[in-house]
Amino acid sequence: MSAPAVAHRVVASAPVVAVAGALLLTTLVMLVVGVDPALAYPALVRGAVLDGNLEYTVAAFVPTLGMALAFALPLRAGEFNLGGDGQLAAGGVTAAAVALLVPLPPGAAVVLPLIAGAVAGGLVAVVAAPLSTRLGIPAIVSTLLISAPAVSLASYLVRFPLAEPNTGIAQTPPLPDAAHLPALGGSGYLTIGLPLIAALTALWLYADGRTVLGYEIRATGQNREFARYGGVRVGRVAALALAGGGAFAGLSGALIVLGPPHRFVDGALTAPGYTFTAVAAVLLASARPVVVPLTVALLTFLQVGGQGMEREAGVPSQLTQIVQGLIIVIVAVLATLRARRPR
Amino acid sequence: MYAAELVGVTKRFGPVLANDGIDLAVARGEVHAVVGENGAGKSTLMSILYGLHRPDAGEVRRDGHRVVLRSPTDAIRHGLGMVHQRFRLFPGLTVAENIVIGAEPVRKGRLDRAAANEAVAALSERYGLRADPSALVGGLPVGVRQRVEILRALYRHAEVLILDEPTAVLTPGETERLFEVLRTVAATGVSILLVTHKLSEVLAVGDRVTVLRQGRVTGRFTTSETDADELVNAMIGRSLTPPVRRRAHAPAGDPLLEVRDLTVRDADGVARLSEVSFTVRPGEIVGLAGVAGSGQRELIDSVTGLRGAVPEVLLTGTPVKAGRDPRVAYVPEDRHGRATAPAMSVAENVLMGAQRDLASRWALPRAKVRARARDLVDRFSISAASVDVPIGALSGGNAQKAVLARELTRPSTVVVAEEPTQGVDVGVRERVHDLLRAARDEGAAVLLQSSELSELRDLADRILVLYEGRVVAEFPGDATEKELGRAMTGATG
Amino acid sequence: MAGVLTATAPVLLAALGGLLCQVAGVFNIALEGQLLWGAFVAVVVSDLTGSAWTGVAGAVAATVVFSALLSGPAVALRADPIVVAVGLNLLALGLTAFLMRQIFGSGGTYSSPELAGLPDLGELGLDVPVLREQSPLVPVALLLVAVLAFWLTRTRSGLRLRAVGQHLDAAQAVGLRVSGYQHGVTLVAGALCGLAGAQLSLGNVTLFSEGMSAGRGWIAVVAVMLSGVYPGRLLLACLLFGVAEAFGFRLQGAGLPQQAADAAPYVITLAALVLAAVARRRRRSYEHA
Amino acid sequence: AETAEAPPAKSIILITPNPVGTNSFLQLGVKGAEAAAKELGASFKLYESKDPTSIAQNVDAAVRAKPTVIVGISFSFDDVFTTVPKANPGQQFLQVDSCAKEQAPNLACVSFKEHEAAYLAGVEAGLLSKSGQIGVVAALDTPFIHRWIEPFFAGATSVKPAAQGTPLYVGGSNPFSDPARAKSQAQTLTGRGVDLIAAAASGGNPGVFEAVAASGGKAFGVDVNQCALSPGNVVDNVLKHVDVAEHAAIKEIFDGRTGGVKVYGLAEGGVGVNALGDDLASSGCTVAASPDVVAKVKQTRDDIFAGKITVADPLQS
Ligand SMILES: Nc1ncnc2c1ncn2[C@@H]1O[C@H](COP(=O)(O)OP(=O)(O)OP(=O)(O)O)[C@@H](O)[C@H]1O
Ligand SMILES: Nc1ncnc2c1ncn2[C@@H]1O[C@H](COP(=O)(O)OP(=O)(O)OP(=O)(O)O)[C@@H](O)[C@H]1O
Ligand SMILES: [Mg+2]
Ligand SMILES: [Mg+2]
Repeated sequence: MSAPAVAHRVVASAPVVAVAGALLLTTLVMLVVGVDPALAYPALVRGAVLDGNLEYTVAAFVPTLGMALAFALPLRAGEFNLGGDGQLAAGGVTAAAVALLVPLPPGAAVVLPLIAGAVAGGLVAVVAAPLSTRLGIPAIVSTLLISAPAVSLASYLVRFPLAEPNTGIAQTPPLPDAAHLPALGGSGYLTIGLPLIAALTALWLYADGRTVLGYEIRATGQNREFARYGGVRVGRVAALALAGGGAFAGLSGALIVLGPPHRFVDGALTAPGYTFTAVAAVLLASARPVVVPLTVALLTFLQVGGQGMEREAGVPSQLTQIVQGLIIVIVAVLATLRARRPR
Repeated sequence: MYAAELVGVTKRFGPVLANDGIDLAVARGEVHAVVGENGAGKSTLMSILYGLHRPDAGEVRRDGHRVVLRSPTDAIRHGLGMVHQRFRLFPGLTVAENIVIGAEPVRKGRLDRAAANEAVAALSERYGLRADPSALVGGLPVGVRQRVEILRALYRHAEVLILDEPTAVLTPGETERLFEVLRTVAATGVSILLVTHKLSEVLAVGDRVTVLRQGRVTGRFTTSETDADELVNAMIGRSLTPPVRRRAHAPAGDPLLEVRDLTVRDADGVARLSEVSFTVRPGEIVGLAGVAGSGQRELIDSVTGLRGAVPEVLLTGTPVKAGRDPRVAYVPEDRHGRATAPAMSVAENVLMGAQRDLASRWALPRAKVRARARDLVDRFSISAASVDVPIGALSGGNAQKAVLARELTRPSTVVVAEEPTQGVDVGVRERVHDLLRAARDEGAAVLLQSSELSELRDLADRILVLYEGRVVAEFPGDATEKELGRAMTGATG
Repeated sequence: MAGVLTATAPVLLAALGGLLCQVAGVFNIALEGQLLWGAFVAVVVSDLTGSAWTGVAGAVAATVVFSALLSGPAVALRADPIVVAVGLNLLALGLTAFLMRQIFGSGGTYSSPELAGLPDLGELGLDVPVLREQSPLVPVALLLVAVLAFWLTRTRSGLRLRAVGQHLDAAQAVGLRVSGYQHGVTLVAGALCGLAGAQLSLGNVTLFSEGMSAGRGWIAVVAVMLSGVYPGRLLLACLLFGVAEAFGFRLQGAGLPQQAADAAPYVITLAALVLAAVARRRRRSYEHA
Repeated sequence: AETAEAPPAKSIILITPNPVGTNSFLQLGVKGAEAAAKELGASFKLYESKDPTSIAQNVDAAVRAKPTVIVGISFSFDDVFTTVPKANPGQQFLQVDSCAKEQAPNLACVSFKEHEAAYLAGVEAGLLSKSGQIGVVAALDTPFIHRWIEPFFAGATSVKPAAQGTPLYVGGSNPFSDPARAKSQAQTLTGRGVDLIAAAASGGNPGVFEAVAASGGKAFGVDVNQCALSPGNVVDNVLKHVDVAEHAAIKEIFDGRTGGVKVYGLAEGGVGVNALGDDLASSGCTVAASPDVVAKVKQTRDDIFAGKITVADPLQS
C-alpha cells in the first residue's frame, strides 16, 4: 500500500474521526461561551497527563476500570449490573471494617480487607441472580433497587458504629498503617491497586476468551436456552457472573478505601460517579472486551483533564460537564457508524 | 401478462452471489413453487420481490409494469404480501390487531375494534382460515400463527402472496389444510409463490415450478409434466440414491433408553404426559409421531435431562441426570432458539458440550477449538466461509449439519432427534438420514420425533404415536401414512 | 396523602414519557437530565415573562428540543441509547448550571418573590380535599395516565406504537414507519419531562436549584422498568414510591436514622416486586419449566 | 515541573471540598478569599473538588503553583493538611472551619462556634413558638450538622422547657440541593404541629421557607441573611461570618503572622444572629417585630459572654 493510501486509511479510521468530531463540537461550544480553546486544550492535556497529574489520572483509572469490569462481566452472561454503587460502597465499608476491627499481621492486613471487600460486593450483587433466574425480575431492575439500600447501609455504618468520634463528617478513623496499600514508587496516590487491577483485567480477558467458564458465560449471554440445552448450568453461571461483577465492584471500593486518604469517607465512593462512567465505557467498547480498558482510559482522561482545564484555563466546571456530555454522545454515534460501515 | 415478474435479478452479499440473473414469472391465480438447495437464493429472491432487499441488477414488474420497491410498504402498496418463515407477528397483540395493523379501521378517531374483528371473521370465513380474532397471538400454536400471517396479507388485498417455507413448521394435518386454503385463495385470482423443500408438496399443490441452484435458475417445469426425480436432478445436479432400509444388525441387547410409566404435570397440575412407557434398544430407531402439542416436548425434555432428574427415565439402566445428560445426543427442532447461539461462531457452536473435554484444566486453547471445528466442517461437509463466522450466517441446512456434527460426535449412546430435516433441502435431508442410520448401525439407540410421516417411515424400526400425552399406538416402521394419521388424531383401533 | 401526590407528580410525568419510549422499544434513561432541563427552562421563562404558564410551555418546548439529542443519535443513527443518555444527563447538569450563571448571574439556587409559580387548584376554585393544594399539573398527570392508557389501546397510532416496540422487523414488514414512531415518542417523552420539570420547579416549589432533579428521573426509570407497558401499573409504581418515601420521613420523625428513610422506598419496591413475582410464579404453567 | 508563566507576586488559591454550587457556606468562603485578594492586590483562583482524591490532587496542583497562601475549607482537609504542609514548609496554608489534628507551623486554622449562634436562634424559637413544637430540616445526618440541631433545641428549652424538637434530614440522591424534598420534609413537620423550623439544608432551604409560608409557620435561615429570600417567613438566621474570618486570616498570613488557630464564637463576632446586628431593622427578618425577643437574645448573649451559660458543642460530646 502506498504512503498516501496508508495516510488515507489512518485519517478515515474510526477513532480519528471520533476524536476529530468531538474536538470540533467542543471547540464550537468553547467559542460560543467565550473560552479560548488554545488555552483550554493544553490545560486539558496538562490536567490529565502532565505536571504530575498522570498520577491522578491513573489513580482514577483504577476504580473506573474496576467498575467497568463489574458491569462488563455480568453483561457477558446477559445480565445488566447497574447496582455498582451499592456494591462499591459495600466493598469499601467492609474493607474498612475489617482493617479497623481485625488485628492482622502485615501483608494480611492489606490482603484480607481487599478480599473481604470483594466478597461483600459479590454478595450484594449475587442477590440479583436468583431474582433473575428464579423469579424473572431482570437484573437491571433488581441491581438498581438493591444498590440504594446498600449505599444507605454503608453510610449508616460509617455514621454510627464505625464512625470516627469528634469529627465533622461521617467517616471511619484512619486505617492502621499496615492496611495501607503499598505505594508505587514514591507516589502518594499510585498504589499496587494499579498492577492488581491490570492483572485482573488481563485475567478476565483471558478467562473470557480462553477458558471453559468464559465460554459458558458467553454462551449463556448469547442464548440462554442454547447454553441450558448444552448442559451449562445457566442459573449458576449467571449467579457466578453477577457475583464476579459485584466482586470487582467491591474490590474497587476496597482499593479506594485502602488507598489515600486511607479511610471510608461517607459518599466519597459514589460521588465521583464511577458506576455510570464505567457503564458508558463498556457500552462504548460495544461488546469487545479488549477495548474496555481503552474506553475507560478515554473517559478518565476527560474527567481528570477536565479538572485541570477548570483549574488552569478557568473553564468552569459546568462547561467541563457539557464538553464531556457532548463527547460521550459523539463517540457513541461514531461507534455505530463505524459498526455499520463494513456492511 | 404476468401478475408478477422478476427479470434478470442479481443480488450479491459481499462475495456471495445469492441471485444471478434470475427470471421468474407468475401468472394470475397460479400457485408457483420455488425450490432449491439451502443457500440457492430462494429467500433472497423473495425478499427482493417484497422490497426487503434492493436488487443489484434487474427489475420487478407487476401486471407488466416496472415497479421500484424500496421497502415492504411499497410492496404492500403494489399488492404484494409475504408470509415469512420466521413469523413477523406481534405476540402481545390480538389476532385481529395483527391482521389489520397498517390499515386499521377507524371510527371517530378511534380504533374500531368491532369492525376489525368483523372484517377478520369475514375473511377467515371466506378462505376457511379459522382464527379467533380476539385471541392474543403470543399464545397461539404455530399453525394458527401462520394463518394470521396469511390473513394479514389477504386483508391488505395482496394479489401476489409469497410464502417462504410455510410448511416447515406445520403438522401433516395443518399442511393439508394450508394447501386447501392456498387453492381457495388462488381460485380467487391471487398468485401464490411457494418456497419449499418438500417435493411432494410441490407436486401436490403447485401449478408450475422454478428450480434454483447456486443463485441461478436450473429448471422450469409444469408440475403435471414432471416428477420428483427430475426436480431433484435440477436441484442438486444428481439423483438421490434410494433410501437403504438395510441395517447392520438387528436390534439386540438391553435397552439403552427405557421410559417407565412416565407422567408429567404442568404447574397447574394438568397431565402433559400420562403413563408413557417404552424402550429403545441399541441399533434401533424408534419414531415418535403425533400432532404438535401431544407431549413430544415434555417427553424429549424428560429423556434428555432438561426437565431435571426424572427417575422414570433410565439410560443404560440408570436414571437420567439433571441438566443435560451427557449420555444423550440431542438434535433440537428449534435451530436458532435452542440448538445454536446464532451470534456465536461456528467453532463455538460446535464446541458446546465438548468444552470440558477439550480443556486442559480450565484453559480452552483457541487453536484446539478451531481445529476441532474445522475437522467437523470437513467431515460433515458443512459449507461455511470459515469456522469463525457466526453460525447465524450459515444457511439453514448448513446450520443443521453443524448441529448434527456436534451431537453425533458426542460420546453418547442415545440419540434424540427432533424434526432433524426441517427446512433443509433434499440433499441435506439425505445426508441427515444417512447420519442417523450410521449412528444406529454403530449401536446407538435413536429416538426420532418428526412431523413428516415419510421421514418416520424411511427411518424408523418402530413408530410410537402420542396423543394427548399418551402412547396410543405402536406401529412397525412400514405402517401406512393413513394408519399413522388416524392414530395421531386419537382414533383408536 | 396530599404530600405524596405532590412528591409523585414530577416522577409520574417523567415516567409516563419513559413508558411511551419503552412501549416503542426505545430505552430512555435520559429522563433525569430532561427533567432537570425542563425545571430550569420553566423557571427562566416564568421569570422572564412573569407567567407560570408560559414557563410551562417554554419548558415543554425546550425539553422537546433537548430530547431530539436523544432521538437523533439513538433512533436515526442507532447509537446505543444508554450511552447517549449518560452523555445527555451530564450535559443537562452542566448546561443548566452554566446557563444559570449566565442568566441569573449566580449559581446555586435562584428564587425570587417575583418568580411566578403555578397556582394551587384551591386558588382556582377547586376546593377538593386532597387536590386543594396541588398545582393544576397534578390532575393533568393523573389524567395523562388514563389518556395514555386509552391512546395505547384504543387508537390506531397507539396500536402501531405497541407493534413497533414488540417486533421491530415485523413492524417494518407491515409497512410501519418504525423510526418515525420512535422519534415521535422520544420527543413526546421530552414534552412530558418538560411538564415534569415545570411541576418540580414551579409546582412543588417555586425556584430553581442546581441539580434539583435529585434522582427523580432515575426513580422514574425504575418505575418504567417495573411496569412494563401499562400506564396503570406505572401509576401504582410511582405512588408506591411516593408513599414509601413519605413512610420513610415518618420513620425519621420516629427516631430511625436518615439512612433507613433513604432506603425505604427501594426496599419496599423490591419487596413488592418479589411478592408479585412469587405470586406469578405460583400461577405459571409448565411451558418454560 | 516547570510553570508556564511566572506567578503574580501575591496569589491566593482556594480549594473547596465539593463543587460550590448551591452551598452558601462555600459561597461565603469564596467571597472571603475574593475580598482578601482584592484588598491585598493578589490574584485569586478557585479549585473545586469532587471527592477526597480530587481534593488531594487540587492541593498538589496548588502547591505546584506556589501561591502566597493555599486555603482549604472544611474538615475534609484534615487529612491532607496533616501531611502536605509538613512536606512543604515554605508554603503557607490556611484551613477554614476545622483544623488538622497535627498542625504544622505553616498551617493556620480558623474555626467557628456555630452552636452558640444556633443556641440564640433556639431562644428565639422557644419564645416565638405557639405550639411548643419546633424542628430542624437538615441536609444530611452528619456529626457536624448537629451543631445546628441540639443547641437550637437547647436554646428553645432554656426559655420554654416544654418545647419539643424534631430533626428531619433531606437525604436522597442530592441532599444538598433538593428543595422539593426539603419542602416535603418541612411539610411533614408542619403537619405534626411544628410551627418553627430551622433550615440547614443548603440548597434546600428555600423549600423549607415555602413550606412554612404555606402553613403559617416560620423558619430560620443559615450562614447568611436569608430573610429576603422569603419575606415575612424567616425569623432570623444562624450567621457564620466565614468570609470575614477568612479574610482576616488571609490578611494576617500576608502580614507574616502565620500558623496558629483562631476560634470565632459570638465574642469574636465570627458567628451570630441578625437580631444582634445593627441593621436588624433593614434585615427583613421578622424577629425585628418582637423587641422583647431581641432583648432576651441580647441578654442570653451577654450571659454566654459572662460564662453564665455554656453552650454544649455536640461535636465534643
Ligand atoms: N443478508 C445477507 N448477508 C449476507 N449473505 C446473505 C444474506 N442473505 C443471504 N445471504 C447468502 O446468500 C445466499 C442465498 O441465501 P438464501 O437465503 O436466499 O438461500 P435460500 O435458498 O433461502 O436457502 P434456504 O433453503 O436455507 O432457506 C446464501 O449463501 C446466504 O448465506
Ligand atoms: N447477515 C447475514 N450474513 C450472512 N447470511 C445471512 C445473513 N442474514 C441472513 N443470512 C442467511 O440468509 C438466509 C435468509 O434468511 P431467512 O431469514 O430468510 O431464513 P431462511 O433461510 O428462510 O430460514 P432457515 O435458515 O431457517 O432455513 C439464511 O440462510 C441466513 O442464514
Ligand atoms: Mg431461505
Ligand atoms: Mg431456509
